[in-house]
Amino acid sequence: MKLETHPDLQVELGALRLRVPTLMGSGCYGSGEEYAPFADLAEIGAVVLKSVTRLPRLGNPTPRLAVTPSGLLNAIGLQNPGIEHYLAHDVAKFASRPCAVVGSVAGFSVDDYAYVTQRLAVRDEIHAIELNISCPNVGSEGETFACDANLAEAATKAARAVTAKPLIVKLSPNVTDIAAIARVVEGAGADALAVINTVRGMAIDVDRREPRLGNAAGGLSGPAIRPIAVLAVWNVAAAVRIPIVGQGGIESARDALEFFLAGASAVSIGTGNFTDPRVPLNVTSGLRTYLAQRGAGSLREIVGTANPGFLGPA
Amino acid sequence: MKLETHPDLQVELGALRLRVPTLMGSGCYGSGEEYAPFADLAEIGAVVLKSVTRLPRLGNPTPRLAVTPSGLLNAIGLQNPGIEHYLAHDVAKFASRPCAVVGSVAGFSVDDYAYVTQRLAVRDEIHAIELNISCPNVGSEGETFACDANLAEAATKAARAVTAKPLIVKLSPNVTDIAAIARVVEGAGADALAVINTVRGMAIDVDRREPRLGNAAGGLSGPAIRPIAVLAVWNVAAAVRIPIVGQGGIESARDALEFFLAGASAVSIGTGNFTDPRVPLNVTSGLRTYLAQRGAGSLREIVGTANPGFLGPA
Amino acid sequence: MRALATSPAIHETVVVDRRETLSGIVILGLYAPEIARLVRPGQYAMAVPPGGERAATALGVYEARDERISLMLAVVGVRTRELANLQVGAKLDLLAPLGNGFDLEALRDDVALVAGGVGLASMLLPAQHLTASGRRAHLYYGASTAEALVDESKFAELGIGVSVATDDGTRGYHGFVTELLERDGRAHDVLAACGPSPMLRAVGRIARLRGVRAQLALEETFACGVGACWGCVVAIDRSSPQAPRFPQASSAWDGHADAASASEYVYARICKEGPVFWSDELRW
Amino acid sequence: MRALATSPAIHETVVVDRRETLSGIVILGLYAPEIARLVRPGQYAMAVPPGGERAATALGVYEARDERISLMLAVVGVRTRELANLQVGAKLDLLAPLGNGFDLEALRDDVALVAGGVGLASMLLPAQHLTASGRRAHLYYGASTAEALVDESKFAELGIGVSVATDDGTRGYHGFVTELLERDGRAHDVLAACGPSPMLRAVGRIARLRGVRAQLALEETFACGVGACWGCVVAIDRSSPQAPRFPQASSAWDGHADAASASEYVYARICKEGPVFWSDELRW
Ligand SMILES: Cc1cc2nc3c(=O)[nH]c(=O)nc-3n(C[C@H](O)[C@H](O)[C@H](O)COP(=O)(O)OP(=O)(O)OC[C@H]3O[C@@H](n4cnc5c(N)ncnc54)[C@H](O)[C@@H]3O)c2cc1C
Ligand SMILES: Cc1cc2nc3c(=O)[nH]c(=O)nc-3n(C[C@H](O)[C@H](O)[C@H](O)COP(=O)(O)OP(=O)(O)OC[C@H]3O[C@@H](n4cnc5c(N)ncnc54)[C@H](O)[C@@H]3O)c2cc1C
Ligand SMILES: Cc1cc2nc3c(=O)[nH]c(=O)nc-3n(C[C@H](O)[C@H](O)[C@H](O)COP(=O)(O)O)c2cc1C
Ligand SMILES: Cc1cc2nc3c(=O)[nH]c(=O)nc-3n(C[C@H](O)[C@H](O)[C@H](O)COP(=O)(O)O)c2cc1C
Ligand code: FES
Ligand code: FES
Repeated sequence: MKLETHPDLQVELGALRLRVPTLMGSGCYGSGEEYAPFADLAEIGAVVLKSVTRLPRLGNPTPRLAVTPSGLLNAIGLQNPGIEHYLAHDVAKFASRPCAVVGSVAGFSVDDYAYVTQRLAVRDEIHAIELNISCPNVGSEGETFACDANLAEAATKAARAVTAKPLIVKLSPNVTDIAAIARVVEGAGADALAVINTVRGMAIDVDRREPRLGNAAGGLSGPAIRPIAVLAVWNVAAAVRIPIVGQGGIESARDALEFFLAGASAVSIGTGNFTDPRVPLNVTSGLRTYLAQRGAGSLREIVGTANPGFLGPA
Repeated sequence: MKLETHPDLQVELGALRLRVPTLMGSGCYGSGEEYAPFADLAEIGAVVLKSVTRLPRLGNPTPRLAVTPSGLLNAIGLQNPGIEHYLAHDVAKFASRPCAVVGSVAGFSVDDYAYVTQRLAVRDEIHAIELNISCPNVGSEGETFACDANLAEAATKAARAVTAKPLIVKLSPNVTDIAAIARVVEGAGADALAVINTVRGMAIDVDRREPRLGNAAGGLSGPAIRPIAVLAVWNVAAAVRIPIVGQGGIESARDALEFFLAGASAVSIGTGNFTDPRVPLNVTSGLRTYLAQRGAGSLREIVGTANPGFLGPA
Repeated sequence: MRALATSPAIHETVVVDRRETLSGIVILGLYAPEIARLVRPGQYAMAVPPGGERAATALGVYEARDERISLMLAVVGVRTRELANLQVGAKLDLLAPLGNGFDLEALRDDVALVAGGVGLASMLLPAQHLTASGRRAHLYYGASTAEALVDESKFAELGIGVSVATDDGTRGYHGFVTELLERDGRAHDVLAACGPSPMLRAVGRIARLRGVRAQLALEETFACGVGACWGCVVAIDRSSPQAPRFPQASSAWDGHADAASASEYVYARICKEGPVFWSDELRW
Repeated sequence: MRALATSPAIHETVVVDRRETLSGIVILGLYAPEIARLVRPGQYAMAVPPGGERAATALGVYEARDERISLMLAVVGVRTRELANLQVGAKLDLLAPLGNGFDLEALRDDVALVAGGVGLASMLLPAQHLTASGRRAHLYYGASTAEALVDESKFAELGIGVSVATDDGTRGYHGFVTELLERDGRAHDVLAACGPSPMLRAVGRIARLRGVRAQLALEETFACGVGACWGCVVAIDRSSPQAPRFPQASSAWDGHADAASASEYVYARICKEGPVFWSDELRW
């Protein structure tokens, strides 16, 4: 068995070791079982669960989705049953997943993040925590945690204090300087960064003369935002040493490679699953071919190699 | 002649009165003559000229363009002959344009903005000035004027001080809070705001393992960014009373209407011309039909009507 | 509706037939033996976009017979245009069959089938099933204009009566199909409908007034189509068997603060719990 | 090259013929009488994307005769795929004819035409022109593999000798077409080439070594195709007649500070000043 034909795709996000470097984006893959008829979950790295909050949330009014050129706008509004119901009814089922399971925590105060992280992280079914800090902070005029360095730091520190499990913090692109936020979050104890969450956007129905989403504004995802996401990874990779989970519009191995070459250690696929549930497997097989053709023994060898500023996971 | 079949499309941007509310985006329409074989310039509102700087600039190394999903990345790097050569050789020709002509000024210091604006604005061939403040300020670690409220204010004030001609300031979407910048720029004396310039982005050539653009990063334009631009207009329209020139991915009257309904008084078409030079005329004829079908006598009647927060030009 | 025991998968199909009507509706015939065998009336497919770069498109399975199925397409945006441009020989991958179709047992003796536009696509399989099991049905079918009325003959062939309406009066009743249904003397035990939301709401109102029940096949923008994204929801009675188990919750974005503010409804996924719902359980 | 007196416009054309080679190259025949009449060898067209949402695509005009032209397409990305999928009967709008073609007068007696891949598309009209005016020419034509070599016969019919090369040696010389050209004994007065940049650079080197000149038809990503965006540039000698008038300038993003730093080159637009340039004037 030649090494070149089986390049090593393993990746470590803090203590979270994944066989393959593909995570399924939070909110896009349910809890994994929804996609089980269409994709072999044993062949994906991890499913990031839909974000959960302290209290139950009905979610936003409808419509919650709008299709835009090469993109998708969504405003789901964190519909979820709240952490207690989740722990009591849902989490046990995740034990049977043949891939890693990353819990996603959302909140509206620093205390929310600490509380939900603590409650969720003690469960064995959950292998790592992703902090979705793109929610408005009710304490400061609705400012989003991810858009303010102090709030991002506080949420990260609060979560870090209550768990030793791998902690991924998900950054928002809707900021002037994402690298600055990344540095602060790294300093606050994050093990890895997810880059990027959706880009703020809106579509208007010109017949009804109102926004197409019930919530007016939403988050833009899909291939349309890929160039924005690649640059964000590029900039963050030159600012921090912790691993980056690149995401935004990945639909193929070539798309994923843009992120790896910019400095991501792993990638996440969200909207790509809505295009075709075979995207995650196409990505891993395409990565193997790419690496084999170049005689690379592992994915690690090429991470950040297009980015002169790449600092590299320590 | 029934009013409904000839709705009034006129718009005023400060003292700049346009028969139709379509401007051709800076850097995308040359000086107008390049598109004269393909579009009737008498049927467009204004051409915004390619940005000019104090000193001549060769522009960025190649490649300068990359196609992305429903988008275009560019990093032209302000190739231009500098204001003196421009005044001596180019400006006189603009007098023959059958539409309004807006000069675009770029700079790397507050002084640059003042100087170039002053030199250009005295010329009769130039009917208004657009301030492209998306350049890095060399005085402050390459920070972009449009991404810092103080710098944006200083550049606007400097330009305002040297001309009474209509002054449009073009904002960048690459900020945490575009409405806050808009407010400051309004206060500094701008007559109108152009919203938005391109979104920062990057594409990587995975075969050559380097960015596809010679300049590494570039600006994303085209339909991909339309939802980002519509939301930016929506937010700015709830923050200022001066008119807004909406732009980003407009290819049809329906696209343009999203901007008008969000609160833009006029629209600008850039990349849409690269798709089809007939886009500007399709936009105006589609607007007329839309208004006529709804019995609206003028475009003004529908501006901002989808946006409950719309303040409206004073 | 009740979950059906069909197991969905990704199927690679091929276009074997393509019809285009005067009004631009395209009917794609596909070689898809497994889907043809598995699909139940009211189920749908997600069509993987041949060019990538956008979410898959939800389409009702119109016909299913002899290893073939067909899809009926109205071009409304980029995704449906791309699909409508497919020619014979082109490949098309489908996630199918998806969703819970009509509750056919509950469609008892005399059924009013109500279709608006390409909502007709979800009505032929139920009609075949009803007539095959000896039940009576009548089709009320509305479209914008005469040209946009397609394939009524397929229903007539089944021995089903057809009444048509057009918005512009170019054929049949001049007005909405729901007005036609309202004015029509016939009494029906139950209604089954597919079409645009305003039409379905009207069908629900008519059912309430008549004291009968209606099964509505809803449409909404889908992203995943498999229940993963919670994007395609509709508000539904908390007590409905189709309602997701869910604790009382607040409805606002600032829901962190007032979970106590109970709501009578929850959001159910049209793609998963539906697409067919009993009208009297919807809170829309 | 010298500006030609053709006036470009937007032309509505229709696909009247479609050929697809084994290697996937598609040749679209179009009814386009005005373009057929106006186009000069080496000019190109910008194809308006039928589905919008992306910039137009630059394509050489391959054939032009009897009110028809043809385009030769290699599918490399979304835009070329969309165009290659067009079927007979489809409409296609073209901005044409664009650019300055080959300087045919300067292509004197014995011309080596060098084509790489679909660069061949820009070689047939020059070949026809040369033979029609009694000049000698020889085509050196390279492709990745035998299947990707298309339409050599059209050149042979003109009485032009053809030597081929394939990267994988499946036909003709095993290696690059420029190696074939180098090893070939024939002396030529002048070279004219179209193909990928590395090939064109090699042609330029060969010309320099042989002390002859070469006209290169360059390719680059285009956006406007009409000279408006300055996106498609190539560095060219300041003294070239094709160089835009331009004062001495700095090259860096911080060019505000050092306009004194003179440069020997300026950037010329491939779409406007080109696409054909003399190799000895390029600074790439
Ligand atoms: C279960 C189910 C079954 C279905 N079955 C069928 C079927 O059998 N046949 C069928 O044809 N369809 C069916 N549909 C509908 C079909 O899925 C949608 O029509 C399709 O997804 C639309 O995708 P699109 O990209 O073409 O249009 P989109 O771009 O998503 O546009 C959708 C709507 O938005 C409008 N729109 C787009 N842009 C704007 C704008 N700027 N301002 C205002 N409005 C705008 C369009 O006009 C259109 O009405 C079904 C849907 C569901 C959920
Ligand atoms: C004057 C002129 C004449 C021309 N004549 C012809 C002609 O006659 N026939 C013809 O077929 N072509 C011709 N071309 C080339 C043609 O215009 C281009 O091939 C076309 O524009 C490509 O567009 P696209 O959207 O299909 O590909 P794009 O998406 O623009 O891709 C272009 C290139 O980038 C590569 N690429 C895309 N994504 C990535 C990625 N993530 N990483 C690395 N690489 C990537 C593609 O593989 C491809 O090689 C001509 C060009 C010019 C300038
Ligand atoms: C429908 C939808 C729902 C999402 N919900 C969440 C969520 O609950 N929590 C979160 O952190 N990100 C959420 N996201 C963001 C994705 O996880 C992902 O970061 C983003 O969409 C960019 O990647 P993509 O283009 O591959 O989808 C959601 C995205 C979509 C499209
Ligand atoms: C090739 C290209 C060059 C541009 N050059 C300039 C410029 O010199 N000055 C400027 O203010 N904006 C410039 N822009 C931005 C456009 O004017 C416009 O604001 C932006 O592209 C968004 O609109 P669009 O999607 O319609 O193109 C440029 C855009 C493109 C695509
Ligand atoms: S479309 Fe995703 S849950 Fe229904
Ligand atoms: S492509 Fe725009 S100047 Fe050449």
